[in-house]
Amino acid sequence: MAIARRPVGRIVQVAMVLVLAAAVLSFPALAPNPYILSAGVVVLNYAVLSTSWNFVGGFTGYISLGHGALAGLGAYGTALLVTRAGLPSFVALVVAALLVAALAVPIGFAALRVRGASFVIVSIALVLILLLVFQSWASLTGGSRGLVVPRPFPGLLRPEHHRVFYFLFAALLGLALLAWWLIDRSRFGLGLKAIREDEDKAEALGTPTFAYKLVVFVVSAGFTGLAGGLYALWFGDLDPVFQFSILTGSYMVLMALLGGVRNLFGPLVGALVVGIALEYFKVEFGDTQLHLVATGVLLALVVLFMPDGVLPAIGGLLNRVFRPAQNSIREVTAAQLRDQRAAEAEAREPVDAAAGRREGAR
Amino acid sequence: MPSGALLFQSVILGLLLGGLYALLAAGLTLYFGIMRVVMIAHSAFLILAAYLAWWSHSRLGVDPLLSMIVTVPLFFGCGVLLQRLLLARLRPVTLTMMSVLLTFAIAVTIEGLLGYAFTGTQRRIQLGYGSASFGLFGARIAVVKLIAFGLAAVALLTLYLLMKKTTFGWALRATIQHRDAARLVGIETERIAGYGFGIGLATAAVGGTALALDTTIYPSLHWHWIGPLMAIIVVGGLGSVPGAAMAAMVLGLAQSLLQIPLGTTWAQTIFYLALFATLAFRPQGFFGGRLAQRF
Amino acid sequence: MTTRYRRMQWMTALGVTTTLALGACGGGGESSTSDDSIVIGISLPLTGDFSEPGKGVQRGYEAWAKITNENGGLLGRQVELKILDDQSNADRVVADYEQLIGQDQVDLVVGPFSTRLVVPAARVAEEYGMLFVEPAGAAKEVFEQGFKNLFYAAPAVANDHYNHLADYLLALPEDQRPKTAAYAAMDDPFAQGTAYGLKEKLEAAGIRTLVNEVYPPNTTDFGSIAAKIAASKADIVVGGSQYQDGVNLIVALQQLQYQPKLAAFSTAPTNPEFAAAIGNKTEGILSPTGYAQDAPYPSNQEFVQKYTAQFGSAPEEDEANAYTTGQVVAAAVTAVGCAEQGECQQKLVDWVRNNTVETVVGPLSWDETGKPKGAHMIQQWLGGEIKIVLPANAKEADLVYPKPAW
Amino acid sequence: MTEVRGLATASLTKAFGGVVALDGATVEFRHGQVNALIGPNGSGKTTFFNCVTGMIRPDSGQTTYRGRDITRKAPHAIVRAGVGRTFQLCRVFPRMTALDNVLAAVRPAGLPGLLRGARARTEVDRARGWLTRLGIEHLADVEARNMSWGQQKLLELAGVLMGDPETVLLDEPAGGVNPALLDRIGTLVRELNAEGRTFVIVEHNMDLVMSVSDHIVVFDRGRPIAEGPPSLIRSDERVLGAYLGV
Repeated sequence: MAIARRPVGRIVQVAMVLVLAAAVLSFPALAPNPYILSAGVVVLNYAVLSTSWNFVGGFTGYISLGHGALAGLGAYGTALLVTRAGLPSFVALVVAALLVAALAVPIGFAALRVRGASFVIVSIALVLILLLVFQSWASLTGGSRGLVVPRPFPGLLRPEHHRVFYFLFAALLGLALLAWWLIDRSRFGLGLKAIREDEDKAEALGTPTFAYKLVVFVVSAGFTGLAGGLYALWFGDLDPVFQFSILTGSYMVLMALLGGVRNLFGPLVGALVVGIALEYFKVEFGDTQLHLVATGVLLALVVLFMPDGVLPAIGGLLNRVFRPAQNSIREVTAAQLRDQRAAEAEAREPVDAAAGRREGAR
Repeated sequence: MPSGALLFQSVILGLLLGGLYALLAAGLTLYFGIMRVVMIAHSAFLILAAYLAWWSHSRLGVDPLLSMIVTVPLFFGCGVLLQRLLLARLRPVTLTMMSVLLTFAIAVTIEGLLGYAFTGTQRRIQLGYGSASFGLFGARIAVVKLIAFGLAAVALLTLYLLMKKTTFGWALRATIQHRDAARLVGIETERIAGYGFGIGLATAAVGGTALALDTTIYPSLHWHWIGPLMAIIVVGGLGSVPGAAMAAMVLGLAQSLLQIPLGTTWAQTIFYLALFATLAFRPQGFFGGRLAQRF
Repeated sequence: MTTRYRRMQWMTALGVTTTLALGACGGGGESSTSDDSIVIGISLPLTGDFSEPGKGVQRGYEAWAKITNENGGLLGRQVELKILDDQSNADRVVADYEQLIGQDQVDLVVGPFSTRLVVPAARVAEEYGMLFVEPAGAAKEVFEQGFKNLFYAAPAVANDHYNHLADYLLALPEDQRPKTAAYAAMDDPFAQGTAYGLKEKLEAAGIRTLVNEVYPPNTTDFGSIAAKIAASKADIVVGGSQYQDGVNLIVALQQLQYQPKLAAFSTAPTNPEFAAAIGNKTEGILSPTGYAQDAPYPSNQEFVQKYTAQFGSAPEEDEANAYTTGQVVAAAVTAVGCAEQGECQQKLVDWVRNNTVETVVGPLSWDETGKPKGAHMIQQWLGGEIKIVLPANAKEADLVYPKPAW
Repeated sequence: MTEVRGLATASLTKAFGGVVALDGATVEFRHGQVNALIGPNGSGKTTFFNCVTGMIRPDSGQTTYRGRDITRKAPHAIVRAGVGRTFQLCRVFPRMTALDNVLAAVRPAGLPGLLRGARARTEVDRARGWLTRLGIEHLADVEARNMSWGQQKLLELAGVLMGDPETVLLDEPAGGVNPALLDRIGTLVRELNAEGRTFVIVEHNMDLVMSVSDHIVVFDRGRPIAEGPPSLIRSDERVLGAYLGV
C-alpha cells in the first residue's frame, strides 16, 4: 500500500486500467461472428453478477448462495414494468433495480440479524420461495409459460442487438467496479473488512456492524438487480425455472472465489475462467451430467485448498518461485520479528498464544 | 368448505409426511449442533440412499427395505469420513461459511454422479403392495406411506434412546453443548463429532429408503427437500433435535392442510414464510435451542 | 494487500482478456463439415430435466438422417446432423442456435424439445431468417408470439389433443353424460394445455369442475392432490401429465380407492413401461396420442421397420415427431431445390406454409401461425392392451364408458 | 473526584443454562481512577465485562454510564457513549495492517464521512501517533497476523485508544506478555490515567494490579465481595478466602 502511493505505481495502475478497458471494448470489433459476440455478452453478464456478489462476499465475508434470486427479481421486475406498466425499457430497468434494493432491506433484516449460518439458509430459501411464487403466480408472471420481454431497440438486427448490449454490460461492469473500488478505499469499506475479520471486535470498536452489513447487502442487491434486468432486456425470454436457479448463485460464488474475493478484478477474472470452463466441460463431457460433478469438485477444491482464491494462490506461488531474492511480505515480517525478538531478548509463548486464539475464535 | 373426510385424510397425510421430515431434520440438526455446519448435502445423500434402494429393488430384486442393511452402515462411514477428512480441515474462523460451500459442492457432485449413473429419468420402485391401502374412520392410509412413517418413527426413537441412554449419547450431548468443557472431562470430542456426523448421515439412509417407497426420485430432487428441511431446523431452533422434530410435525401438517385451499405450490411456501418470520421475530426458534442466538 | 500482489491480479486479468479476444479472432470462420453435405443444426436437452424425451427426439432425428441418406440424401447431397446439448437450459439453447447459425454456418436448423425451450430458440431462428420446424412446442403460447418461420410438426397442438374425446362425451345421451369432473395438471405449458383444452369444452357444455389442481413439475408426493380428487367424487378425472407424474397420480388415486367413470391422462399411458409401473391396474385408462406404430400412412411402415432395426425397439411419439420434422424439412428442400442460409430460407418457409406434407403421423398442413390443423387419436387400455378407440374411422376397439374398476 | 458518576451496575444477573455467572452484581467504579476487578477463575469477571459492553445481554439488572442507562444498547452504541474495551484473548483483525487495525476504530460521521477515503491525512497521523506511543510504529504496514503476541496486544490497545474512549476496560492486559512489556503497559496506564482516562482492569497479575490501581473490586461467584484501595484489599480475609476456596 505504501508503495502504491508512489507516482510510478499510480501511473502503471492507470495504464493497466486503460489497457484492460481497451481490451474489453475492442472485443466486439474482433469478434468474427454474432455467436462469439453473444458469448462475450454472457461472460460480461457473469462478471457483473459476480462483482455485485462480491460487495457482500468480499467485504463482509458473508457468503450468499441466493444472489441468483436477486438477479431473477431484477429481470422479472424489469420485464413486468415494461409489459404491465408500460414503462420505457431503461426506466423500468432502473426502477426494478431500486425495487430489488428496497426488497433487500427486509430480507437483509431477517438474514443478517444473526450470524453466519442463518444468512446462508435465508439466501438459499430466497431462491426456492421465489421460484415457487413466480411459478405459481401465473396471472402476473406468466408462470411456466414464460414471459416475453419486448426488445428495447426493436429495429436492430440480432448482431447489432448483441453489440449494443455488449457495451451496456461493459458500462454496467465499469460502474460496479467503480463502486467497489470507492467502497474499498473508504472508511465504510474499512469497517466492512473489519467485520469480515472479526465481527465482535469490529462492534467493540464502535462499528455499527448490522447497519453496515445491511447497507452493503442493499447495494449488492441493487447491482445484481441491474444485471438481471439488463439480461432480461437482452435475452428477451424469462422462465422462473431458469431465473430462480440455485446454480446461478453458486456460479457467482465460484467465480468470485476463483478470482479472489479481496480483489477488485477477482470476480471479473473468475467470470472469464468459469465462462470458458463451463463451455469446456460441456464440450468435454458431452451429454452426461459430469459437468455438474466437475463444477462440484472444482468448488470443493477451491474451498479446501485455496479459500482466498485460485489466482491469489497461484500469484503467491509464482512470487515465491521467481522472486526468491525479493522476500514476500510475510518473510519481511518474520525478519522484523527476529529483530524484535533480539531486541527484547525474551522468550515468548507463541504456541500458547496461538492455541488461545483458536479457542477464542470458536 | 372442505368436507370432514378430506380434512381427516389431510391430517393423516400431513402426519405421515411430518414423520419423514422429522427424521431428516433430526440429522441436519445433529450436524449443526456438533460443528455449526449447515449440511447442504444432507438431502443429496437422502436421494442417493433412495437411488440405492431403487437400484437394489429393480436390478437385484431385493425388497427396498433390505437395502438399509448396506446403506445405513455405509452412510455412517461416509459421515465419519466426511467430518474427519473434509470438514475438520476447514479453518475454524470461516468454518460456517466454507462448510456450506463445501457441502454444497458435495451435493452438486452427488447430483451429477447420480445423473451420470442413472440418467435424469424419474424413477419409482414398483412394489406389489404399491397401491394397497386400508381404511381408518373413513380415511384411507396407503400401506407404503405407513411403512415409511414407521421407519422414520423407529429411527427417531432409536436416535432418542441413543442420545439419552448411552454413554456415547452423553458424550455427544456434552460435545454439542460445550465442546471445551467436554474435552476437559476427558471426552475425545473430535472422534465423537465424527461419529455424530455418521449418525446424522445414517438418518439420511433410513429417510431415503422410506422416501423411495412411495415417491418418484430423480437426481435434482434434493433441492426440493433441502429448503423445507432448513426451514424446519431454524423454526425448531438451530441445534435442538426435539425442536426440529416438533417443527417438522407442525409444518408437515400445515403444508398438508394448506394444500386444500391453496394448492400444492402455494402450500410449500409455508416453510419459507415460517423461516422468515422466525428469523425476523424470534431468531432462537420456537421450540427451544439456545445455540441459535449466537448464529 | 501488497502492490505486487495487486499487479499480479492485473496482469492475469489482462492476460485472460487478451487471450479471449485472440481466441475470438481465431475461433470463427471455419466450419468442420465438408462442403457437399447438407448440415442441419439442432440443440437438444441431452442432460438435465428434459433429457429423457430429449434423447427420444435425438433418436428420431438420427433415424431420419440415416434413412434419408440410405435413400440418396437430399438434392443428391448427404445429410449431416450437428447436435448440441442445451442441458435443458434456455440460456444454452439460445447460445447453441447462435453458434449453429453464426459460427458453424449450418444450412438448416430444426427445433429442440420442450415448449420452454422452443420459444427462445425460435426467436433466434426467426431473427436470422431461418426456417424453424419443431417437434415439441405444442402449447398454444408458442403460436402467439408472432413467429413467421415456425411450424409444429405434429397433428395437433396440446389444447386440441382431447378434441375427439370431448366430441364423444358431449354426444352421449343426457342421462349418461358425466355431470362433474376433476382436473389435475402439471405446471407446464404442454401438460396443462392438454387438460385445459378438454376442460374448456366440457365446462362450456355444463359439466361442472369440482377440482382443478396445478402441481409443479418437481412434485413427487401426490397424496394430497389425490385426496382432494377422491373426496370430490367427480364422475371423471382428467390428468394433464407427462410420464412419471401421471403414474404417481394414478397410483395415489388407486390407494384411495377412487373409481371414476372415466380417467384420461396425457402422455403417461402410452409409455411402454406404464402398465408395469402402476402394477397392471390399467383397465379403462384413456390417453390421446399423436402417433401409432401401426398407423396406415405410407412412410410409417419404413420408419417403424428401419427404426426398430437401428435402435432395437419400436419408435414412440417423441421419436415420431422428430422424424416428422425431418420429413417436413426434406419435403420443402426437395420442392424448392435449395438448402442454405440466405434467401433460400424464405422460399422454404413460403413452401411449407402453402403445402400439405405426407408424414408418418399423416398429412400435415399449417395455419398462418404455424399451428397444425389436426387432432389426436384417443387410445384406451382394454384387457391389458392399449387400443385406438377414437376417432371412429381409425378405431381398433370400442370405447368403454363408464370404465371398469381399476 | 467521585462526584461524577461513571460506570456502574445494579443487580446484574446472567445465567448460562443452569450455571449462574453473574448473581446480582452491583458495582460502582471510581470515575477518573484506575479500577481493578479481580477474583478467582470462573468468578464472572469476563461475563461481567461482556454484559457491561453489550456483547451479551444480562437476564436482569442495569448498567449505567454517567447516569444514563446503557443496559440494552448495542456494543457499538456503548463505545460511542465512551466505554471502550479489549478482549481477554487479544483480538485484532488478522489480515489487516497495523495501521488499518487502528484506523478501523475511526467513527465516521454521516454519509460523506463514510465515503471519505479511509486514509485521510488527519486520521492517519493520529493513528500513527498511537502506534508510536505504544512503540509499534515500525510495524504500521505489517499485517496483524504476522505480529507477535505482545505486539498484537499493544496493537489492540492502540485501536481502542484511537476511538478515544473516556473509560477503557482492559481484559487481562498482562496475560501472556513478558515482564518488560508488562512494565510498559503499567506505565502507559498510569500516563493515560493522568491525562484523564478512567480504567477498569480485569487482571490476575497481582503485581500489576497492586502497582497501577487506585481502587480494587473483588469478585466471587458472580458478585462483588469486597472493594477498596490496594492496601486494604491486600489484607482482606474474604479475598483470601475466595482465592483459596475456603
